[in-house]
Amino acid sequence: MSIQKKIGVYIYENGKEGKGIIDCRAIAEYAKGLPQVDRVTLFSEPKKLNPLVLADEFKKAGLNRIVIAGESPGYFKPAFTRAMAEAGGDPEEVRIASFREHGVGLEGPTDRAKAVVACAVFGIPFGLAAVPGKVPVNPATLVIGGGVAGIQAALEIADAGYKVYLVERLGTIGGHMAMFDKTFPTLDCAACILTPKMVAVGQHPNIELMVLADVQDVTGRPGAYQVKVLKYTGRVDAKACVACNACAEACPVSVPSEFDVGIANRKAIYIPFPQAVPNTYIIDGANCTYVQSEGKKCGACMKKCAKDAIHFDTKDELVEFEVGNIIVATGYDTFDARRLERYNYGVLPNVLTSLEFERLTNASGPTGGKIVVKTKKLNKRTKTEEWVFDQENPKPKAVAIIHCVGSRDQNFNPYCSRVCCMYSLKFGHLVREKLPDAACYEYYIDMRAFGKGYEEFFERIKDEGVHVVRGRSAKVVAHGDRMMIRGEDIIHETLIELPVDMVLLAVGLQATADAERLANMLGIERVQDGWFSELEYNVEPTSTERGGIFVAGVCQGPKDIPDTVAQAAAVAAKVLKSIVSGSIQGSRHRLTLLDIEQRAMSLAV
Amino acid sequence: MKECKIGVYVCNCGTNIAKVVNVEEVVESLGKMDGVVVARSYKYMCSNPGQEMIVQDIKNLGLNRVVVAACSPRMHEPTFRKALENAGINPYFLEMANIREQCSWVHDDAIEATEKARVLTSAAVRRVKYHEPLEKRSVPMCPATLVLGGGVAGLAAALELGDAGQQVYLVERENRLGGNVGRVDLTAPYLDSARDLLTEFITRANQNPKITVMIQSKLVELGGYVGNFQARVEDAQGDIIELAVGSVVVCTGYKEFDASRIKSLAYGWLPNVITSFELEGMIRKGKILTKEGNVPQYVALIHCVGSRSLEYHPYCSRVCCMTALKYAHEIKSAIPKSYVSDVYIDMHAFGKGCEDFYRRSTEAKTMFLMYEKGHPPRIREAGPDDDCGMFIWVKEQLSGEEIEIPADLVVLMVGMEPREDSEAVAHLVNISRDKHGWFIESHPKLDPVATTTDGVFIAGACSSPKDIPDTVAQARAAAARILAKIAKGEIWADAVYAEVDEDLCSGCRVCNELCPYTAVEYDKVKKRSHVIYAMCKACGACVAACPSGAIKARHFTDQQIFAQIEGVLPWHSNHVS
Amino acid sequence: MADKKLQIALYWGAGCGGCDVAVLDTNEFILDVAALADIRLWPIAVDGKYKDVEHMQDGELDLTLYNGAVRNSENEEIAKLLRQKSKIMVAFGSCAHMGGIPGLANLCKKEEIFKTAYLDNPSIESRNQVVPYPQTKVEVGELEIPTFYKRVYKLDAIVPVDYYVPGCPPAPHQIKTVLLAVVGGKLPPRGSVVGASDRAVCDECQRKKNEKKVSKFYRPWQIIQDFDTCLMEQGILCAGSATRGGCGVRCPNTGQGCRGCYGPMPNVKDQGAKLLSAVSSVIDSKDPKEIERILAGIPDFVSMAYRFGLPASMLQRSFQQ
Amino acid sequence: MAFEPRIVGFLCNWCSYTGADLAGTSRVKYPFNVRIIRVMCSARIDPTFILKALSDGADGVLVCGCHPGDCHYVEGNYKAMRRYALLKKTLRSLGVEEDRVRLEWVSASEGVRFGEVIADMTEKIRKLGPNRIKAELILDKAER
Amino acid sequence: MAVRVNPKLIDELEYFGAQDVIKCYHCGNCSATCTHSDEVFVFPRRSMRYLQMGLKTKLETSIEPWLCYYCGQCSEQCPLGAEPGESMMSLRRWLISRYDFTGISRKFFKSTKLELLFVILIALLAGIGFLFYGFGHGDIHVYDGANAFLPSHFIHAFDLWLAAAMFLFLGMNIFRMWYFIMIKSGGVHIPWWLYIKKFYLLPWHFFTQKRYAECESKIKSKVFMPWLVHLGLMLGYVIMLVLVMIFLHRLQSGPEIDWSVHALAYLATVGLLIGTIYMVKGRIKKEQVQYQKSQGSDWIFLVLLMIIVVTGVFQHICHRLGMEMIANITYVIHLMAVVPWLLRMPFTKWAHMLYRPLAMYFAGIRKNALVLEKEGAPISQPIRQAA
Repeated sequence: MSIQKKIGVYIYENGKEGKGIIDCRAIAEYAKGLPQVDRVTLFSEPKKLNPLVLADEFKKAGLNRIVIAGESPGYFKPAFTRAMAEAGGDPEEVRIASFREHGVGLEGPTDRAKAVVACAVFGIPFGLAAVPGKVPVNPATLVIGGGVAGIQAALEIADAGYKVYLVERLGTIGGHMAMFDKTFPTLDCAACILTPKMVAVGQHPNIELMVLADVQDVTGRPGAYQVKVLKYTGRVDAKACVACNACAEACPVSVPSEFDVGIANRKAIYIPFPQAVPNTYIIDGANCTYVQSEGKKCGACMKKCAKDAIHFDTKDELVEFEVGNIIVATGYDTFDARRLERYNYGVLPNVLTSLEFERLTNASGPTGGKIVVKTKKLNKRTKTEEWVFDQENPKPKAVAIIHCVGSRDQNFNPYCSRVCCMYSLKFGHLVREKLPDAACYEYYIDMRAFGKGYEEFFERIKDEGVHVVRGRSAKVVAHGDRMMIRGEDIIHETLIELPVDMVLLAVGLQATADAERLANMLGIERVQDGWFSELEYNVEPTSTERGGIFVAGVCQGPKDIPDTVAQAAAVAAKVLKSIVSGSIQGSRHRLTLLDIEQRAMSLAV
Repeated sequence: MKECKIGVYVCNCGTNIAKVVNVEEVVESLGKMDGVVVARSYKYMCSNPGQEMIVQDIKNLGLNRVVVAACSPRMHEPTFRKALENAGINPYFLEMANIREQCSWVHDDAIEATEKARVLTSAAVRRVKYHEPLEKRSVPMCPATLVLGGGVAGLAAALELGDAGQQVYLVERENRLGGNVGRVDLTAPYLDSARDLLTEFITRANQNPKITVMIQSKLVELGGYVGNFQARVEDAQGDIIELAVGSVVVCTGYKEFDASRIKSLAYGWLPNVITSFELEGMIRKGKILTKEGNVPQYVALIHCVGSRSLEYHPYCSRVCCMTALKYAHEIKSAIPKSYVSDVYIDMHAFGKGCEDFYRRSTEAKTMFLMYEKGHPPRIREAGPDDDCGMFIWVKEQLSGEEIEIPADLVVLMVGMEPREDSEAVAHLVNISRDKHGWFIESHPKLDPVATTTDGVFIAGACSSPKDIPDTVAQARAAAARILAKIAKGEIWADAVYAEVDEDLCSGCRVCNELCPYTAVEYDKVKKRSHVIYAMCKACGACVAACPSGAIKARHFTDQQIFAQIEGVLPWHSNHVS
Repeated sequence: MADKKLQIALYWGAGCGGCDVAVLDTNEFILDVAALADIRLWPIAVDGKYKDVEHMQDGELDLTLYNGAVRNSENEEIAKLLRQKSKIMVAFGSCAHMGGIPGLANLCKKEEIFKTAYLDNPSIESRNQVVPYPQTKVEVGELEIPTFYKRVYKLDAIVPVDYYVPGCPPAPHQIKTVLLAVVGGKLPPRGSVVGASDRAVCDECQRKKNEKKVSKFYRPWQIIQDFDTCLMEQGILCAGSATRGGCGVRCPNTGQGCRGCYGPMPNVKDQGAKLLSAVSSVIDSKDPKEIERILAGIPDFVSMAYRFGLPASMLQRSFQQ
Repeated sequence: MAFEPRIVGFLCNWCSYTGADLAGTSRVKYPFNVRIIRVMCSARIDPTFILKALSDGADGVLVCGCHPGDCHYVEGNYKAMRRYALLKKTLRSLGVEEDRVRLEWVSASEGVRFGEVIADMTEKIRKLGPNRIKAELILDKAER
Repeated sequence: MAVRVNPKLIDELEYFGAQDVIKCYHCGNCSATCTHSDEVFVFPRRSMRYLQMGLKTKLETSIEPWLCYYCGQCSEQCPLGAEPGESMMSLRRWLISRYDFTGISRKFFKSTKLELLFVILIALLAGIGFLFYGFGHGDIHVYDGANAFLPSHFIHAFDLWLAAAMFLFLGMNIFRMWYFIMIKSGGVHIPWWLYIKKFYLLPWHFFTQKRYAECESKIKSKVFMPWLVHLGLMLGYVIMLVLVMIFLHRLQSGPEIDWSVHALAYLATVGLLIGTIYMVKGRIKKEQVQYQKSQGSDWIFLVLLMIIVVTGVFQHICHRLGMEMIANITYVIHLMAVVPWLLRMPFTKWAHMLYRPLAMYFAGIRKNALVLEKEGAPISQPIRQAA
């Protein structure tokens, strides 16, 4: 250091400290003890930060380096930078010590905060000083979640020649993407691009695929995690089953299909969808008469099976193994549209969520891809009237698509779900393509067509005759046989009430129901919105505080397929790096204040 | 040649094919063709049971040729090849007829579409008779990697590989690492320090013994092929350094749009109209001032300059909205008495934490004004009596009013565009560019970092605008591919390539110059040419050109194509006039 | 076979007769031929009538060397007759092999040919309005001359051919090879091209070959050529690369580009198309206009590419309306 | 029965075939008269193929490659362009109508344009009438 | 002609309660939710937009804020907590200050202290005045008749003067309101006869407050719904005003009850009492959106009203019971509240009692004028139909 530093530390107290999570006063005391620190100031009202007053302060005290510490001190930095400039100092010497960025809030938050401040005082990026030591790594990897992110990550690693355990909660891999009809903006068929990958996973010698399985427990350290996985039995011998469908035909139980999000039924013994991987039938114990009656009733499938592949006596199995890295790719749930009463989802039969529409318009869906409205049909078995999709049903004459359902709303999910605009445009295209006579209206707030080719897609959809209406519609009500949708067309300065036959709700994405359990089990953080936290927003978007545990895809935050795939591959890079180099970085939160402080000091000299 | 036993499989593709093409009719007609042992249809040939059907037929009926009439071979050729392999026959005994993308999806008339499907499939049957068993061959993989561009993407890729213990050459044109992020102070939406981020990356790169950083250097030539590239890099002294690398990651980034191209925005004419990068510089210096040296009272930010425009770039530059929100915050925070207006089209606050940042910005009383795409704002100088320097005219969309916004300083959020040298780089490393000049990935969804040239990857904003987290993810994705290849130690070259029949070659040397990959080598002693298979990409330019017919394009032989031509042209009686 | 003399016939179809002369080019070998064989038909040299041939038994002839293309009904009739009587039918010379120079007539219509030959030809009487008709009624009855076909055929378009001896004309050594092979009973597989190489002319050509880039085409007389360098590289069209060798590089050695009389390479279906492909491949330009300009240096490419092989090509003739 | 032209399309794998696939995935409707043969690059298209198609009765031959500058194999399309220039001259000498053989640049993103090219070409050839080559050659034989 | 946006206006509006309007990102939900929003008058979003942009002229000439009855549905459904209802409320406050040419209103809204000071000052002045008069002309032990402490003729005359002052201010304000809405805003030509044709709207809306009833989409109590309570309060007030202005001497006479006026007065009192209690309760409990944000001005209004009602009732009872001195003292207190309350009226939110029906009247005229202008064509096209 050429000139002697005179450092001023400004710590922002935002009330969170008061609850005892971070003790700002202790940090201030600590900062005072750091070399060359001239003064430490606590402040709590950022609105009152006046650069000119600060400049006076700097000038008087002769400060030539400023450290601003706090939750997100970057917010105050411009004021300090200006103050430094006004005081005639070097604005580059204004440094920030961000508690949020560097994961303060975990174990020993005050110590971590101190370390962050120390690094900023020494002028060393925290990431350089806080490097955990390396530990040996087990080359096997656990991937939790078999959606496109999990598939991609598993394939990348397995293709390099290393063992991957892929654990999927449902009976097939594929995740949400397998349910989609088309993908924006190229409109290629989702199944067409995903199924080869699914098949590749199913056939890969390095991938051990566990469907109907649940990670029960994870213990150990980075590089050597002991994993317990509970494999639920499907009660069908995969090797013997030839997928002849005789069992499903025989099964008398009919329940809503998960894959068709309830718009079609499946049997209690079923295959999730025709291209499922593994392509094996499953008995859903909760709905199977035989299982529920403990073998006293039914058993029709067992009798029909020519290959004796059905074994009701198989038990769930707990398997244990060790892995070096864990990739969390658990994806998302969609927003429950029932929570937004004004759209009458669940009340009006032809108000559909996006996933329901995906299945409806999908050639493998209940209507063979025809877009029709639901009509009332008598269910002969239960003698009740049900609203059902049927190929013969009339086609809608007008379809409304409402964006941002549950997203960008303080009352529900405040964040943007990132994909809805584009998939809604895709719906618009599908409606216009399949029903050229039908009118299609998109009610949106901001059209977020930000990716490669998206904006062009938006233009194309408009050219195809989809009406885009800026303004989120307020309500959907019954209107004779049809529905009435009321909204404001902001650009054309008018209120519009339109009779429509089908309303599609572009429901947002939200963290899965078991994300919390998973986070606790793995010891990783979640942000306020429920998504898993990344280690650093910019440069470590896929790592977590715990070494060897990574997040990929939507479980980290909403994203589209290309971004998910890129992230999944990025995680694979992290994993491969550790395997190829034979060691993995341990957990950052095992570092002590002293470790970081000393390292920062040595780097500063 | 062994007798041909052909199996024909026609896919319904759900209803994608079957709703237009009468699949059963095609099956029936094909079943009668010479050499066809079995013809079947199935709902989804690509599904496991569909593939299993083929496998079983091969095993049970002794098929030695398979024709699948389904979707585009670009989609499922690998799938069915794999099935053939599983059944124990050479995967190249497969031919696909594309009766979906080129038939059922583009035609409505069931009769004509069925006829076309039949003809296409029968042509495939004729062709498949001439198929030959082909084997893949491997070449060694050089574990070193060349990374072009020392921005965030290049650094992330280099660090990932370097930390894994692999040699990396990081080549940067400028005299410093960091690229465009090096000009940035804080990053949206959490206002983390971009400088700290870069310092960390650059320090780690410089300290890593496996990473050779070459600044003020550029790639001048790239020869060789995947796993075995020879790169010639010109360094700062003008010396040429030869590097042997196995992979190349292109991270050449972007450049900002030249705002002076849009006359109505008066950039370069009115002194206080500046670009976002100029403002970034002011913020870093702590001096947000007009050219006259005054502290501005009114600051306006104009979004989508050069982006989402019909005249300039139709695409969205993806990061400017958040950057603008960041500036709004920064200006307000540095000059608490200022009023910030933000003139936008749609607010693209789509990332994690971004909507929240947008909300914060509204709460800080940034005035958001929306203009219509295609009707950009106009800037004019204010009169002497006005309390501001300029006015921005906008047809405001949310109020429907034509308004004028007072401004002392106007910041143009310039979009991203490909660098001037992107065409040259594309040629050097042999990758394609889209109509805007961005590099094209091999598949936008499933392979966003690979290119059509094996061993050459793209990452970051050189393929399309993106923010730092997405850039870093892409850079690491490229590193993952490379690490996987390095872990295997060898590369399997495609079985499809050109080969010279030396008994027919007269050494006329017409072919040598034609090969873009210099894969056709002339042996001066033998006076014959031959093809280096690992370098050959099977384009067939030499094959078509060889006047002696001495070069054979494996899997695309003259015979095969002739058979296909004959197949697609059955002689109708009604055709003769 | 030694006890029985070889029975041979030579016929001159639509051609210049050069092939017949070429037989004589074998010099003293012709004496061996005479010793080895009975020449049963050779209109140019030996007296023999078609009637005699008609009276032969099928397969009585061991070998027929048919030169010239098939242009009229007489050519066809004799070709069929000789085929019937011969054990081995050889298409002798470029015309029989591929149509040859007469085949270029396929670029024109019969009427145009007649007009040129009988009406507009400066060497004939200017008022001549007569063109040949197959049948002419005269007082004594009907006169008949062979019908002039609409176009020229190569021999194997009319009758099955066993072997091909290419060349315009075939080199003497080829003739020897054929005859000796027949005599010796060491016949190559049917359908073979006999007496030629499997490689192109370039293989034998001693000129030095480099990678090719041509930005202007020249006729041989337009530049002073370098005799050590490949003609094509100098911009002189040479069919050598697309033509079977075996001729001894006769033309290129004299400074002319190979004319392609030996026909296409074994794997090639259309010699002209291949030459087209090769020639256009070496053009050094990416600008369509520039390319046009360069190509303008080739005044009549079709006659060059199909100089000897138009009837044997894919399209066989012109389809000008 | 109305004359329906039959067009053989030689498409390069990377741009034009993908473009044709895109026409499919975007459900662009175009006349069914084209039958596509995939080659890796337009430079693979040997003039022989075109002659073969014409002599086998194709009413039209379409050659499609990437736009100049976009070739997956760097400059394959330029090679095709040069060959096409000379082939055009040759075909003219052989009396084949101009519109029967056509070279078009169709990129992977031009699904719609691909459809338009096909529609346009089909219409032009429909006006031109059937390709007489094969018929004439048969007639030649019969007349002889 | 382009209008200049004014980023500073929002700062001013904050004093009137528009703190949250800045959060709005214009999803349009509020306008579509609002039952009163129609083809011509689309609100509250557009008004909020003008507010955000500081389009002062647009705002002061706009009628929409008066068409809102603050049922709170928009605020409940607002995804950002931008409080559209409160924004409209604050706009009404601001408009009152704009209509008031004296500038007093603006000062009141900007400073509750100032208003309070004013109220206290007036009350004290009134108190002193009344005491001075009372002691000068009568006996504190006499409430009614000759020698009464505050004889009804005096109060009556005072009332009339007060009313005249009040109506002078109000009249000026109403004129300004008319000028802003009907003239300054421009846009459509309004034939004079429309003023006559649509005049019925004024009493209709004044006495029924029909539009308030339309707001009730979610009724929690069948009796204590805001509309009914509000109507009761308003009618009670009007009846009381009429009684005081015209039948004051009969009101004050006693101690026997003169049912011809007192019956009405009791009814009015009940309405006033229930309304006041309901509102005070609402503002304390803050269950309903519209009562969640109270300004000082609102409280002053309620407290004064409370005092007036309670003292009114109390002095009435005392008078009837013969406790005339206490009745007189209470009466003075009562009047001390009444005077500032009445004088304050043209400058505070309370004036909406008149502005609202006027706004409905003007709105009716404008709508009709628009119809005329478009010659019977529907006022707005539903949406561009598919081509």
